[in-house]
Amino acid sequence: MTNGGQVFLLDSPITAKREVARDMFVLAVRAPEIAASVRAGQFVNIGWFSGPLLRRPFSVYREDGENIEIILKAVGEGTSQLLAMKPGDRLSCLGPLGHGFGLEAGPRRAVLISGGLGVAPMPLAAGEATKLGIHVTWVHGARSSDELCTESQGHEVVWATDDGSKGFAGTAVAAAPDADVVLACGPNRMLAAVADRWPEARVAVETYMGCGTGVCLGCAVPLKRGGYDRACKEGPVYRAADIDWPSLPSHLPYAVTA
Amino acid sequence: MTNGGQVFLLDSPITAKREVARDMFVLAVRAPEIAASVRAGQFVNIGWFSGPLLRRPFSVYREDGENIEIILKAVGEGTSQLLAMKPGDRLSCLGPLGHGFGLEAGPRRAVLISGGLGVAPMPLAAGEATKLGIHVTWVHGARSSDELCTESQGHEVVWATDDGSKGFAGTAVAAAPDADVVLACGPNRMLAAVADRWPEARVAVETYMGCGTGVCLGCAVPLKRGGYDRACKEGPVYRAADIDWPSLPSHLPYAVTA
Amino acid sequence: MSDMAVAVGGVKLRGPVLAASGTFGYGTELPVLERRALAGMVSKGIFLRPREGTAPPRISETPSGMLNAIGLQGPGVDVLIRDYAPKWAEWDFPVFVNINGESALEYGEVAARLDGVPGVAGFEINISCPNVEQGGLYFGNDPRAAAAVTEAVRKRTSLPVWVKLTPMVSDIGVIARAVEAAGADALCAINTFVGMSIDLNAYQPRLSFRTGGLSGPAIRPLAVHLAHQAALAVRIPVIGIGGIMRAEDALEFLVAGCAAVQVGTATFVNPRAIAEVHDGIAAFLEAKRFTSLTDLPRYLPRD
Amino acid sequence: MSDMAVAVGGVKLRGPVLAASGTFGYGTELPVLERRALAGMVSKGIFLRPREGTAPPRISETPSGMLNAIGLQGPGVDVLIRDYAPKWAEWDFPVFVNINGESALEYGEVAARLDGVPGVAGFEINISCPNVEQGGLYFGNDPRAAAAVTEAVRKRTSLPVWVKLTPMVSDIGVIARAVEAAGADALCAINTFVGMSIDLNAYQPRLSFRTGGLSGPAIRPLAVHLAHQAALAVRIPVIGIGGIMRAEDALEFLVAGCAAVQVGTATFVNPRAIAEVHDGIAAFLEAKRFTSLTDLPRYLPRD
Ligand SMILES: Cc1cc2nc3c(=O)[nH]c(=O)nc-3n(C[C@H](O)[C@H](O)[C@H](O)COP(=O)(O)OP(=O)(O)OC[C@H]3O[C@@H](n4cnc5c(N)ncnc54)[C@H](O)[C@@H]3O)c2cc1C
Ligand SMILES: Cc1cc2nc3c(=O)[nH]c(=O)nc-3n(C[C@H](O)[C@H](O)[C@H](O)COP(=O)(O)OP(=O)(O)OC[C@H]3O[C@@H](n4cnc5c(N)ncnc54)[C@H](O)[C@@H]3O)c2cc1C
Ligand SMILES: Cc1cc2nc3c(=O)[nH]c(=O)nc-3n(C[C@H](O)[C@H](O)[C@H](O)COP(=O)(O)O)c2cc1C
Ligand SMILES: Cc1cc2nc3c(=O)[nH]c(=O)nc-3n(C[C@H](O)[C@H](O)[C@H](O)COP(=O)(O)O)c2cc1C
Ligand code: FES
Ligand code: FES
Repeated sequence: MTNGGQVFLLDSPITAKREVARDMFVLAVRAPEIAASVRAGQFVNIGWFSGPLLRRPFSVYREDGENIEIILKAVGEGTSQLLAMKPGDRLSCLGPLGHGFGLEAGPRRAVLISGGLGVAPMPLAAGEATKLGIHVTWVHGARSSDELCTESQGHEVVWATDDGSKGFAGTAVAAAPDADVVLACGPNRMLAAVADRWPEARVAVETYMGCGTGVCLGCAVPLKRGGYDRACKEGPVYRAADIDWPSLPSHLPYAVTA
Repeated sequence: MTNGGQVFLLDSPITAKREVARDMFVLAVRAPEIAASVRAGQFVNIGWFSGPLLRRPFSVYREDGENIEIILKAVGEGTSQLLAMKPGDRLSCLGPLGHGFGLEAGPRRAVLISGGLGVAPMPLAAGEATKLGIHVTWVHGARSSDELCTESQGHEVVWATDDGSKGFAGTAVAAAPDADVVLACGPNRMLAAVADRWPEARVAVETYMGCGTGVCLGCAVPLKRGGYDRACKEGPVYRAADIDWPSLPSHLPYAVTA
Repeated sequence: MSDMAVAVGGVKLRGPVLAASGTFGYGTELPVLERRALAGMVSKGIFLRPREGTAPPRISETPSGMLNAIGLQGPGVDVLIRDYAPKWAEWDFPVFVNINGESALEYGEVAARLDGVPGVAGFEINISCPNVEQGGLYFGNDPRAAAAVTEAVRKRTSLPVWVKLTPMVSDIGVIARAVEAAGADALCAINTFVGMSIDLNAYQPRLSFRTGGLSGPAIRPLAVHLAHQAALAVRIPVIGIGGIMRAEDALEFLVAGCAAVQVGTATFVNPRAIAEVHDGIAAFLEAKRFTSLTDLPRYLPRD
Repeated sequence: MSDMAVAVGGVKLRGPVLAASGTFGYGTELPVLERRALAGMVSKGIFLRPREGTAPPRISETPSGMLNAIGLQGPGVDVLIRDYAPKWAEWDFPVFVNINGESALEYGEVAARLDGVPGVAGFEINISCPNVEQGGLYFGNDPRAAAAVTEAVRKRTSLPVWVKLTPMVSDIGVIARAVEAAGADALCAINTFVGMSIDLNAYQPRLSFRTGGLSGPAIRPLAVHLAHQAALAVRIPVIGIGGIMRAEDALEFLVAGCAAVQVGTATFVNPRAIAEVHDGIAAFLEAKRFTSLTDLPRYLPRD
């Protein structure tokens, strides 16, 4: 997959900010080294001056060779502070971290399933898949149309909303067709449903993280075979069937509001 | 004096910022209620979102009926954060607090002596004295001319620099003439020298403050008659002869860099 | 509006949020205060006789906290009775006096003098004082000494007696049970933790007293744990204290098993902190559709 | 350049800044690390046998701190010897193994297995473990139990033995003296404080283990005080730990009487923290014109 690559610690100015759905924003930061090496599903761990003690992990949403983007909502102290910042303000970016989706040539059709902020790793995934000649169907769900980030990529795009206000009325999982490869990101509860239907799906899970670098063992992901993996090192992308879903906390704020 | 007046807790936007000497800045914040009632020598206790735990006390430097100004240098965490802020950012201002110089009609000549950032309460003092028909000589000292804030007021202004790069070569205390009333603000060490020469001088002292409102007893000022006063309530202006100078800490950062 | 009243250790309070000792003076100092939300206050710690307190510097800021070494500066019991109690008698919330002594006898004596004085609603015994009789060790560290002080006060008053625990113990449950058995009506958990901070210019502690008590949000997770342990150990109510800045912080203590809370350092930062904490708890109860604070779920697994 | 070398508890270190146990893994994980400044590391706490650790959530952020309940997850001594020790043997700084057990015997057994293994420079005994033989109370709270563990390890190895103290005691000096007498070469002060944080949606603790250890800048003033008390109590060196983020923080511990320091949580925030602390201490010594770290004034009034 994508581990073992070089990790960078960069002092990155915010270069742009845009709203992509109600209360949902994309921040761009200058981080050329990370932009050049990041793979879909990897994350950056972000800290800032007079911020909270711990860094905050964010999937890389997009990159343009010079900047990387992250997508977020204000759900707590850290995200609120981040969204109060302006272009020019500086963030400390550590990354790219973790194993990504690890896409390789071979499969013919990929389905990307995302719920809410689970959209985060999908633009990179759609891009990588397309480059590998894989046909991409991206199914993206949210509670309602105004919460749906409609920046999209891929050969086919399917929208799903819980309230039916846009596209399919129901969850992204219910709206998704079958495919050779299924990639998913969203609330852990949604990922558990993905695991039921596609045990071989590659899912990006969410955990609390202390370090993001593999040393604290705080990001424990319970495994079906027993014991725990580190989401920041062995994850955050897992084979859906490998996770002991009932033991994985599903109430994280990102997940809940996703 | 000026105690017993009403105190306000205001959410105040920064309205302006200017550099008045090397690394020394004046911040203006909108605080009409405080501007309307503040007396020379009183202070405001300032806090802000994601700032340090405790508020920071600042003398009111000037007011224009709508805004109040404070003058500061980055000497520690709080002042560094304050000076990183921009117009539009909001501060929580609690004030006016403490007893001011308590100028009243009567004396003919006043000498205002300030060292470094001890300039802070003097513009208001000069203004009040002038209105009361008192002749004002303001003697202001600093280490060197580039550290000297030359915004001045009063009938006569005397500059003093330790290195002689502007005005009198020596301390402000040495440069000061005698007068009916002496007001002084600056490093506690300087104030001790003022007390030696003019026991009746009114001096604004500096202490660490926990609350600024009289409840924590953290701002203890040792008195000649024994025991302690609260700088935030009975002070910060004292009759010079009342203070037990050797017991008053003189190493506070503001004082040291003043 | 949900019912915010609570009954704590012999008194009925109009709400769950009190002002902590040493952070609210004698209730007369604070500007811009909103008294309507104040369920009660605990006055600055008092000794029998006047005390000057320690030399400055007395406070020092730390990450999310502050150290203080005020040295229990105060005018002594007689001045308290003369100058403050008459004011307290006019207020619509109860005032508890935080009492201190260098011996169990002295604690008892302070209580006896204040017993029956109009304006004094009850006592909070501060057992974080050094026990001069037993070589300066703290009353609060030793279950027998803590019980002895409690009994000494209990014998001299019929007013409610609360005991304020120190966190500097290896098992707070032991002390909690000892003072409960000795007649305490409620426990207050906790007082400050001893800390030190060094001035790198002077190569010595920043505080003239060398050490100081750490308060503020930094200690909150420790305080929640200790208040919870105390609540598990006894049947009398526990009042939670330590680092409460917002309603959510107070709710952590309440869910952890406390009957009420005290707000300390937050008042320095925001003189309206108590009102905001009170209003925030009320809003939380409304949002969760609890008709009364007593309906709030408590996490008290006695296993 | 000032001389930064220190001699601590049986070893000569190239500088005063070590990596704390549980915050540096086995030394192989961290990216963007600068090893040149690392005086040594203490590996993640190990038991005789593999341990799964606790269920998530395992960590929770608090004001200027974090709670953790990892549950000493680890592969056990045999895997440590097979997979990590050979790597350590190649490094230019010493690796200490943080050892744990449920009985004094088990601690001794872990030390015996590791004694003489190339790559293992010495031991740090973690006495914050529950003493299963004596009903789950912590070894670190009881001077006899702490001494028993120290002796058990001392008997089974000739490598340096450091003992890491818990802060959850009423008098750290008593424990410090007990383990010094039992043969410890140095003390490490301190481990985390027990804390709790409540999830207001679930009405239960945020951590699955209920409580966790508090680390980070929040505890620094408490840690400086306890390390200072330990240094006053014993003649062996004390290694200060707790909330060190910057060089100034480390210097507080050094002035307070510590011979060296360990950096923990800061590494999570900044993988280069140890190098920055090291360089900052060196810069401080230069600025103050001390030719060696041993010239730094210490505040250790033994009165
Ligand atoms: C691999 C990974 C990728 C992520 N990608 C994104 C993304 O692209 N967009 C996005 O909005 N969010 C993402 N998150 C979640 C994001 O880190 C959290 O939204 C954020 O940490 C919440 O922080 P807060 O300070 O606003 O909330 P707070 O509630 O203030 O956080 C308090 C504490 O909880 C921790 N915490 C809270 N929620 C989470 C969480 N969900 N995950 C990890 N730690 C948490 C924080 O680190 C902090 O320690 C990702 C998380 C992980 C693990
Ligand atoms: C009545 C009064 C009026 C003041 N007026 C001014 C002014 O007009 N301009 C100005 O620049 N400064 C003034 N000061 C000092 C100003 O409050 C300090 O410069 C400031 O607190 C330093 O804060 P910091 O966060 O930058 O430093 P830090 O070193 O980060 O502060 C750390 C801690 O020390 C306390 N502290 C540090 N220095 C002081 C200090 N000198 N006084 C009180 N507390 C301190 C802080 O409150 C905080 O608790 C005044 C102080 C007082 C008491
Ligand atoms: C400046 C100051 C003075 C205090 N004085 C007393 C006191 O006299 N008696 C007492 O029992 N507790 C005293 N305390 C402790 C507080 O009542 C409270 O227990 C502690 O500060 C923790 O709460 P907090 O974090 O909300 O401040 C004092 C605390 C501070 C900060
Ligand atoms: C996630 C985590 C895991 C830890 N694991 C151990 C451990 O296995 N053994 C041990 O003795 N201390 C352990 N500690 C305690 C640290 O070594 C250190 O004593 C403590 O965190 C205080 O230092 P700090 O504030 O610099 O982190 C751990 C701390 C953290 C945060
Ligand atoms: S977040 Fe620390 S090991 Fe994964
Ligand atoms: S600063 Fe609190 S009493 Fe003066």
